[in-house]
Amino acid sequence: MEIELQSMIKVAAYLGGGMSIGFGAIGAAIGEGHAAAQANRALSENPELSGDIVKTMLVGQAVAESAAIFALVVAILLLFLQVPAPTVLKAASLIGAGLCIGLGALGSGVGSGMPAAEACRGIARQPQLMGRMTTTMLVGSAVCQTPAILSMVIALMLMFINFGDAPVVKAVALFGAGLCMGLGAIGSGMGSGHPAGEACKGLARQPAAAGPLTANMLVGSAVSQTPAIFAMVVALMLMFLNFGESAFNPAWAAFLGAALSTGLSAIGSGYGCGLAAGASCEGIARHPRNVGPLTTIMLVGQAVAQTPCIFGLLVSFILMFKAFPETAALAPAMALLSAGLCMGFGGIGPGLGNGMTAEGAIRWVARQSESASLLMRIMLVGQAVSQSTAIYAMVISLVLIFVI
Amino acid sequence: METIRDLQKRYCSRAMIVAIAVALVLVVLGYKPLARGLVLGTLFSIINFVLMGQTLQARLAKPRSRPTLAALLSVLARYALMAVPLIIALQYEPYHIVTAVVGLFMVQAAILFESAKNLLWHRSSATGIGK
Amino acid sequence: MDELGKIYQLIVPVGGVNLAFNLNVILMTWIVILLLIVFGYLSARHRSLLPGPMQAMGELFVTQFYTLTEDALGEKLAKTYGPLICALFMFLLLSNWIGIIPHLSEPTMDLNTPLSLGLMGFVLAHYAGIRAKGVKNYIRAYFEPIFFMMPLNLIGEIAKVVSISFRLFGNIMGGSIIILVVSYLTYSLVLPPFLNAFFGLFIGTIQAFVFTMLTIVYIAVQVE
Amino acid sequence: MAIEGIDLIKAAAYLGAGVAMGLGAIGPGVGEGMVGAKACEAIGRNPQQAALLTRTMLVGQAVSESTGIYSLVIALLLLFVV
Repeated sequence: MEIELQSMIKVAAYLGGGMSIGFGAIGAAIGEGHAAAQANRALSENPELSGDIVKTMLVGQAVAESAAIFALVVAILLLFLQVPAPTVLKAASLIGAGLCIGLGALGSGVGSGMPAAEACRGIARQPQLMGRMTTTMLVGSAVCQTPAILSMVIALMLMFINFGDAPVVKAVALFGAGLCMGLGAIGSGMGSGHPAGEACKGLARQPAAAGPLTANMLVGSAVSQTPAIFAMVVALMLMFLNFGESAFNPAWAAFLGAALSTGLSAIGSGYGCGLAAGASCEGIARHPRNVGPLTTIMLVGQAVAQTPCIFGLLVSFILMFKAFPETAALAPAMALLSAGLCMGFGGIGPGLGNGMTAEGAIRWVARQSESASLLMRIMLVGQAVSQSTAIYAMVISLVLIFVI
Repeated sequence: METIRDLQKRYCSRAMIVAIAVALVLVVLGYKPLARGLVLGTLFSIINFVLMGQTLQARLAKPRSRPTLAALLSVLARYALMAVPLIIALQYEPYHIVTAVVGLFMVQAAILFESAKNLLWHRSSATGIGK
Repeated sequence: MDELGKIYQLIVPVGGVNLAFNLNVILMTWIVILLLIVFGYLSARHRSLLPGPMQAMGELFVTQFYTLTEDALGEKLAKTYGPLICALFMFLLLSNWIGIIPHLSEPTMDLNTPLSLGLMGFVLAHYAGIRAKGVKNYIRAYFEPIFFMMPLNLIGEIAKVVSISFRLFGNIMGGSIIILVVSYLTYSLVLPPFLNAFFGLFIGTIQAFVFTMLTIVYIAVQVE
Repeated sequence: MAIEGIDLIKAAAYLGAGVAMGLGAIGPGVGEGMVGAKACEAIGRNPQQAALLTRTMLVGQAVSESTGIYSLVIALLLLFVV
């Protein structure tokens, strides 16, 4: 048994390391590819500025890559980690750690490609703004890294904290913690690229609005990162709550379901919030006088777009805190897993849709600020209807948990 | 007008100077493995940054290349190189892993520090890498 | 963390069926109603052309929501439903806000409150629809566009009640659980004031507004 | 763990219900969001027609919502009938 566990740990560590660097590199590559494509367009528009454009892209990419370097560090640590006392718990948490930082770096890598891309195009249009543009781009992509940093914190905790000899079901909870944080960071990482990109684009259009643009970008991306923070809360609870008495059979499904519920639903909400924040940055660049109504409607739209994620969090909490009686049958466990899956997937669409509606409304508040209150009302009604599908998913989840 | 080479030189030398200064302090305080790890990490961070500039220019020169695939290849190749200091630090005692990781982010830190300085002091277009 | 699932119940046996009353929610609902009555009394006590602060606030609420109702329902129906809509919004707003005071909790945190308010809106909307269109046209609306869509139209109507009440419940409940969990994790030191402001005040206001707007819209859809 | 026929069927039905409702909610959620975005755009262009446009938006959303309701029905059937 001793040798088997040892080899299981090795397999888990290699698997985790592979996923970590694999997803991380893909994210960095997509972001960089997007930036390179836009830089090429910028070069064809304004070939004599090739030096400036390449410099901007180089600096932007260097910062955008940090998420992937986090993934690399974790991957190498996983590959060469010496585990003194191998347990099933450790194996599960190593896979979870790899998944966590890999997926987190994927989102941040894709997201931070956007400011780099828009900055390259912006410099081609307004070369004299290079200093200001670079600063905005760098701040934007640094903010985009936050979800990846949160993922790295969770991944390192999963790797180095000794969870002792808790019952085997804790292994599922640890794997779930990594999964939840990783999935939850994707949407926020990609989403916060939008405000950063739009801020760079807007700077080229309206350099005088630099102050409000940067402020709005920071607020917008901070709110877009709330779903990632929800995912971190669930991950921390899965890691540190004492699940001593829970029986293995339904509990493993409950933990996995709790992780999937918040993690998946955070993807839609995070990206949706990012769309809303991006539209608001674009609007401020068009009409800097409308900062007040634009920020208000952005915050309202983001708050509603986050609701599916809050539903996901609710289902996760119920799954974690409700005590389920032990059974030998498969059906009750499947019902709990299915509840999490249902709420998780069900939250993606409405989160995204609410973000799109908010994007549309915000874009037109910028052009027509006198009908701001009318647009806000229509936006709320439209979002409420599109949210009802998330609510159906929540109802099915609650039926699966409480009735079945 | 600063060329790309100058830009790379500026950030690299800043990162190296900071790393060596911190390393010297650490050596004086008696933490030799920490100092060695930091310098090793910074060295590879700089190599990565220089290589990134080279591949970028090569890729931008021919516009018909598929950007994402080319980026993936360049990322993977450079990361294989970046893994070297980490492996060295994990395998050999004289290099400390934590400072090697810190060293890997030295160039990024130099870039971000400059932009943070610009943002705080609002010296809008007079500074930055445009000069 | 233990208080998460605790409910203070009063169980009354009536003819073999045990009726369970959630005392906490009833108490909080009465507190909200009392506060609203006091507010109503204070704002309408000295009515004058130059409004005092209380009267100004009351007038603000009333005119805002009266205009909203008028936009959606037209002048005649707004006279009937305007006061109700306005009262609904003020009740929900105060219910969602009351949780930021320590030791008090939102009545909307319990599914029964939003569900009964949603049912009220549902019944009201269909009553208004029957009055406006007549029974025949009202029933015919269920067989559109094709006759076999009837069961799905029915489910769609019921789904409206479910979605309007679960939305409010999920948001308020989720927010209060997040505050509870975060204050437990950080020993009530760091985030709760900010979180209270966000979930209690901000989300509470938005959700109260959404609930009220949807009630108006549901009535308007039935009337047309 | 003894897994028998009926248990397996129940388990599959529950999983199916969750997946049906979960994946089924993505389409209408995004679709209704697009409708809402376009309606906001139209009202921004032409605020006088707000009432008509709101009605059109609600009808459009109700139609695209029906696929979500189909998933809900299927999920409920899987839960309670199978």
